[in-house]
Amino acid sequence: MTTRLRYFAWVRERVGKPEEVIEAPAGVRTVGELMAWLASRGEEYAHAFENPNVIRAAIDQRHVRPDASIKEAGEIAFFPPMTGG
Amino acid sequence: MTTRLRYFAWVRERVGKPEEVIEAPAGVRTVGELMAWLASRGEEYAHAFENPNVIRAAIDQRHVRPDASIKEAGEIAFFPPMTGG
Amino acid sequence: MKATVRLQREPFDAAAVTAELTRGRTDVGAVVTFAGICRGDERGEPIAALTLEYYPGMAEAEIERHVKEAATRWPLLGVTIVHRHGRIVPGEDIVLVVTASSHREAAFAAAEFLMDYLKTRAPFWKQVETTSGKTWVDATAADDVAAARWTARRPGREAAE
Amino acid sequence: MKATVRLQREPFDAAAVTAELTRGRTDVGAVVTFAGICRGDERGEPIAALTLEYYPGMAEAEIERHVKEAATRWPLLGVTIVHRHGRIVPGEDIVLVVTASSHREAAFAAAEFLMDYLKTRAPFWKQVETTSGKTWVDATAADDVAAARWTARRPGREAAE
Repeated sequence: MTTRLRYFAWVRERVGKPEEVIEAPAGVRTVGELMAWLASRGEEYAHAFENPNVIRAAIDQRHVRPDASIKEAGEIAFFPPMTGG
Repeated sequence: MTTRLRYFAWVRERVGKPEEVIEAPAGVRTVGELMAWLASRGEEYAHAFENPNVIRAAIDQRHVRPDASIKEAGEIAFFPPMTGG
Repeated sequence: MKATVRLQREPFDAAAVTAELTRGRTDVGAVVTFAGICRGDERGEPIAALTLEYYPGMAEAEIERHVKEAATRWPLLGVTIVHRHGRIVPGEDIVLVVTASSHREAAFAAAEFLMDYLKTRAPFWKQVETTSGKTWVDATAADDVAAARWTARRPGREAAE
Repeated sequence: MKATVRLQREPFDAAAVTAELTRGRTDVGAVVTFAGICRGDERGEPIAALTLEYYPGMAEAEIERHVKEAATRWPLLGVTIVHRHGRIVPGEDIVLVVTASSHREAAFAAAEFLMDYLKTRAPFWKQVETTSGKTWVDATAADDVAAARWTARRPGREAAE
């Protein structure tokens, strides 16, 4: 299954790109598991996801928790806590 | 002792004048007693002060309660509950 | 803190009043503006106009005291209050409260505090003009409840204060 | 209810935006405007500018959802939100929230609710530019506490919702 990933703010800076299309292994079922798998993909990913507790995620532009299933996801985004307003 | 009285809104309309100078009897010591005495001065006053619980008072432009002493008062005002803003 | 209180018969330009408070400064992070506007109805009945009577001298003093009180409660950088009196027609502004602070919490809280006090303590009285004549607006219990929020936090204050 | 949400790079005219919401109507009795302004310092250090990054599509959707949520909680007549992105220098507006209602309580509550949500849930990220470089602003616990006020009143809501 291919999924489009998007990164924002310092997650984007650390990963080094704003978006990419990935194919996650079949065992990766949740947002939390996806972060763990991403962290294993190289130094820049390890740095971006070194503290998954502070990273927020959205599936198809809705906030989700780390235990959310990525099964139906078209687009998954990772970003730091929001600081708008 | 002479005191300047001022009336606002429907208290003014009922009394029929915006202000006057009165000489209250020596036994009239508080704002509440002054309202009772005023109510005895004629039909228009009786109407204005028929329900003293809803009338607010100020002495020298500061809100006071009915038990406030009028001894040092230069100007005493009577008016309905405020409806500004 | 920059404090401005204006009571006037004339309409005012809310945008210009708000701009005065922030122009040329970079310490303000939050500005809350409350505009109270004359509606075309009062408790369901269409109205032609409102007329506001006030107690000159006391009104200014009361409002200024409450602005000072707000400044002791919250870290404010500026407050402007404009309150009209006289005849006001539907759609026109009656009152404007502008509060400026570094952060939003103080600006919001001070604006609400000042409005609650203006509604219940500032010596203004509204009369509505309808086709059936002129009547004085009754004070509402809801406004008293709103104002009581602020004194409840300071036990021991004199009830008439 | 008239709802307008605009995300834009360009500065905006807060007065004109506010006027749009009330022009030609006489049912609005209260308008609350919140302007969030770029300060010249961030946690004590002077800054040259802020840059706001955002998630196009999600930001609009999130804000619109919260405007709808506000309209279910309070009797609102109109809401306008303008949020800038890109580079913003001290003294310029970042965000504007305008709420209109017949009565002040609803207008104040909805404006605070929307600001608390914009601060913590809308996908925007601030970066500050100082003489020592660019750094991302950390989210503050105070903003999370402020936002939690509104969910505490609706037990059972999903935490990530």
